[in-house]
Amino acid sequence: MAEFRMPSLGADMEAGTLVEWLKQPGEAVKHGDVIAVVETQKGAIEIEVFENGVIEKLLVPIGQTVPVGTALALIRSAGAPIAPAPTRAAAAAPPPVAPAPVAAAAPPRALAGPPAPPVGFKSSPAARKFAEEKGIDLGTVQGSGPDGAIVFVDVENAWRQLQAAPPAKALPAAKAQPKGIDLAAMRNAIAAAMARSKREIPHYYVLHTVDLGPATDWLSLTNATRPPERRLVLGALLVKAVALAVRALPEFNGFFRDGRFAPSERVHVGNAVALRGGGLVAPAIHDADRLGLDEVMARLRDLVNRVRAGRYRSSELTDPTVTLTSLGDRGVDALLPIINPPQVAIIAAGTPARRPWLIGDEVILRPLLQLALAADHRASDGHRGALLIADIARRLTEPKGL
Amino acid sequence: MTHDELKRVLLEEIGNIAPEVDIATMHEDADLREALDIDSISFLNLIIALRSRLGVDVPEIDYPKLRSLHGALEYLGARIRNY
Amino acid sequence: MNAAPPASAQRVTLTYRDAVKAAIREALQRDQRVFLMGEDVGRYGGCYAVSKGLLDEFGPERIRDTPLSESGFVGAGIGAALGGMRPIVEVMTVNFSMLCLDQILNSAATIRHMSGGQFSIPLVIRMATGAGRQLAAQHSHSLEGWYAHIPGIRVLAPATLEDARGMLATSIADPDPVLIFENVLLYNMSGELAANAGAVDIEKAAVRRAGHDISLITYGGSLWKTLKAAEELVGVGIEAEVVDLRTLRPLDDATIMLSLRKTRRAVIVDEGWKTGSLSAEIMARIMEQCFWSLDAPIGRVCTAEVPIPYPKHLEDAALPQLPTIVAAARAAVGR
Amino acid sequence: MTVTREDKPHLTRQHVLQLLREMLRIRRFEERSAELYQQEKIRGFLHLYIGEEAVAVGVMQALGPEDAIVATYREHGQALARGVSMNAVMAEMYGKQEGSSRGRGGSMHIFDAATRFYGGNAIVGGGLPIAVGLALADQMQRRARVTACFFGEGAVAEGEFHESLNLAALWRLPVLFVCENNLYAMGTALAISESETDIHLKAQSYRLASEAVDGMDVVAVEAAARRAVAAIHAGSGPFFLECRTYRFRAHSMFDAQLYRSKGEVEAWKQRCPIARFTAWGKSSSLIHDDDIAAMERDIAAEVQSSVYFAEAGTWEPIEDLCRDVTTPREAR
Repeated sequence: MAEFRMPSLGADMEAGTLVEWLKQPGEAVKHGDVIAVVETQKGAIEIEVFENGVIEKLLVPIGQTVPVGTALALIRSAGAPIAPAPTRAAAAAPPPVAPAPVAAAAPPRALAGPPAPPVGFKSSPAARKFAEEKGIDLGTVQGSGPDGAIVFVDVENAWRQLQAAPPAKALPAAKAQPKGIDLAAMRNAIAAAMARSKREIPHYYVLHTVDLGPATDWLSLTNATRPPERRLVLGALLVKAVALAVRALPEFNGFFRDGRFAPSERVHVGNAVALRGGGLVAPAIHDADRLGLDEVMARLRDLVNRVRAGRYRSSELTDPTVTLTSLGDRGVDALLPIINPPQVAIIAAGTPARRPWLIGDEVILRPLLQLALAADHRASDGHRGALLIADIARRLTEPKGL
Repeated sequence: MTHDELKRVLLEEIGNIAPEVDIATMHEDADLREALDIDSISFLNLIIALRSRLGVDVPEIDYPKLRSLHGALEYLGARIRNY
Repeated sequence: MNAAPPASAQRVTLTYRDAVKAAIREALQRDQRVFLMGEDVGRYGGCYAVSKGLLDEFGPERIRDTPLSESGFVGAGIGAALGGMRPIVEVMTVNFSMLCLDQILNSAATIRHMSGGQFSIPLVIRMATGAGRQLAAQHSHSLEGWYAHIPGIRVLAPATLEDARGMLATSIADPDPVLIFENVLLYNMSGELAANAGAVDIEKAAVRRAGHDISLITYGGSLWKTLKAAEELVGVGIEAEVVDLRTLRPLDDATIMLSLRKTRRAVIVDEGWKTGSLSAEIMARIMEQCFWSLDAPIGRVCTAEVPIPYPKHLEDAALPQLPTIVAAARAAVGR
Repeated sequence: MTVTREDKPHLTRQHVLQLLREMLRIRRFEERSAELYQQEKIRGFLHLYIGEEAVAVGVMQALGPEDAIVATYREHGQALARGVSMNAVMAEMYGKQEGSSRGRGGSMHIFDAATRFYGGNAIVGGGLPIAVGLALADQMQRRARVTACFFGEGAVAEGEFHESLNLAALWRLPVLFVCENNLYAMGTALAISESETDIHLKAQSYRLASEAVDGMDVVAVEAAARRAVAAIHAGSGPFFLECRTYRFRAHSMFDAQLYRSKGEVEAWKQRCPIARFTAWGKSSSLIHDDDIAAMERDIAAEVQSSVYFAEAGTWEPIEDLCRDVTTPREAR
């Protein structure tokens, strides 16, 4: 029997609140399946299971906040013997009653069970009133209160979710916020991480200008024959170029922890995504070095869309081995980024712009892009940094090889 | 489809990619990408959505024509059947 | 809210008993019309030693020992108040106050009304309340909720040193009868108080701890258990707000409802019995005023429906305790 | 006890006529009240004092305006004798806001600050501790005032009676306890409720100076009250005056009087304080028939005018329902 535990999704995470079980006891799960949604200070995050097996029991009820490392569920490994199913009577039996006034009785609520039937579910007055005001069907809301009752915050979350991903026919209300993202908490998290980075990491910076002509030409040509769904954006090329470059220069790919740098065998490129309304997160595209460009593009789009809806997976947030940040749509020339610890490098791209450029002896207008590398001097030196950024630039001039 | 219907669809789709923006008060000639603060991927999402709702395929080369609300309405209007 | 002393104020360490005594002494010094009357308040020094030493300072006329005639001396307090005095009458315990309930209910609380507003009764009645000292079933009850039922009187439950020190002066200034209930377990409670602490308001409930998950509403001796429970609840991720009622009549609905609208859940901790009680009254008001803001049924932690038994373990089991408060709060939040 | 000349009533023609007038006012007022009760103008309980007028009128002669009165639910007589206006008392019984207690009290709860009239207490024995407190306030503030506390013999069985007598005697407080012994606590005769029926002896056991007096003789009551008040002023502490009297009417309006015989009532009526005093006055040539006729005329007019006053009175608006429960903030 394996325990599925509250993962640590970030250096600053101490606890998480379980907001949704996506799998129920008896359901088969396999490595990589998303089985739960956890609320953190960075928002609601889908968490994956790393076992193959069958969910035996859910240990933590919805709505409960538990420290990192707390067992959330028991998973019976594939092939392990089946525990006797609890009888209905046993399941329904009240918890043993301790001498009433002196013992701290466990909170009397079912931990988990089959989905509540559509009629007869409990909902609080506050939840009902809010649901009525917002036109939300309580039957579609998962309860997190005592005995699984739907409480105010459940309806509020449902409403936020609707706001973040409105049905095609409805005009969304103004000032919508993605589900479960607490911008103030996120701001605090960013503040803590960046302050730590600037305090602890000796940054050095390497700047370089790239002629994007070959890349943009190639993109135009490629996209001209594709329907919009399959079109590529420059960001996808950048992800792939960075992934390949750090694979070649591994001192920029990995984590500096406990006083030493540990390079990563795999390349997970974190993409800084600004949230509408403020804040940002940098979830990863896993194994970006091994994905084709179309696949990178599909992952990138999916990631951006999910981030803006407030839903991303735990592993996407915790395990980028290097980060890419691009302000390419905001018209700035360049930016000098701050490393997201415990990573050791971050690459920033400015806005491609047509500027004079020397080719041979001729000055001609070319679309130019300014790249900046910020790297941890404890893990690498400027010379290697220069090699890295040159390598990225070279790969961008040969887009067919990406 | 009337001009008003087209405008409604366009505004809905813009609302989907920039839910917090009050589109009703947006100037018709404003630069959408500026006014809405959207990036290339969001813009691509808009192009994809317009294709599925209106059947209009906007090639990359025409993206600049959709820079303003006014321009987008004109561009899309000209390409919709039954308009 | 409590009048905060200036930040520069010097602080002194004292007990709740000392704070009450200091308040009485100050009242006696300030106003010649004030006198203290009750059983054993003088030569004995007060059943709970609150008035010890005051006889020597103020003499037997103003620190007036009475015979065991609760109705007689409480009625005399009413008459003296009518006659222009500002009496502080001490009734040894709330259980004994049943003997003068007639005077409190039928005279003190009614004369202003019966006289069409011609006569007010500026009377303060102090009494000890509460269990926890193995005094069994005739010295341990918490009947202040009964008094809170009665229009025409004000009912106070000072839980803190500030309130023990400051509520008396405001009560004496009040033109109508005020009953002050002092929980016996608080008399020995020691703490720091501004040397210049003085009168506090007797209108408002106080939020003693801010939180957003649940409102724990309490007063008097239960405040400290409830605050401890709130600290314990942090361990399970519950941030409880603790509301100290301070004034049991008239109830400060505004503060209670403000808290409820924020937390949407409440547990009431009251050392009285449940049936027909102050806790029931508060629940009813929450239903009346906050029903549509609620996320869970209101919980109650009260004294078991039994006369307070003598043996320690049974007395403890009868009373609201830390684990029961924590359990009730967790049940309401569902954690 | 030594009684000085000044403590005795001066039975001048003027004083005699005054005593008669005050007793007659009470009698005629209450007769009209009984009528108005049956017309449903007055509701609630109505306890009539008819037959006992000499007690209130006699005792009041000994009191000054600075003294205080605490009375019972049978207090129309005391209120009128004390000088509370008949209009205010009648309007109070009507429940009109022009009444002495804004109509909030009714027949049983007449209060009047101007004459230091502290009710109107309908808890048997409930007024005694309050009287003790009023006297305590006077003593502590060194004021030479007396608090007269009226109560029936039924109150003697209450604990508050004993507590109050003890406290008053213990602290030597200036209280004049006036026990109106009319022999029945509602329907329970003194003999079947008390082991010792000689009530003033109970007071003596608390070391109170006490005296029993014929409560049907206004002069005797006045004389006794003057002696008592003089003693109190002399600093000898409280005084207990038992006035032996009889109520001619039922306890309240709805009382079949099964507990006493018509013969007994008739026998007491022969001792009617008004009739006796009138006869004595006439025989002493202090009262003449035309005095009585003029007095009756005036009193009838006063009673009628109090009825007009009460009829013309106004009902307190319901919006004011909760006033006078506690002191309004702005009045503090």
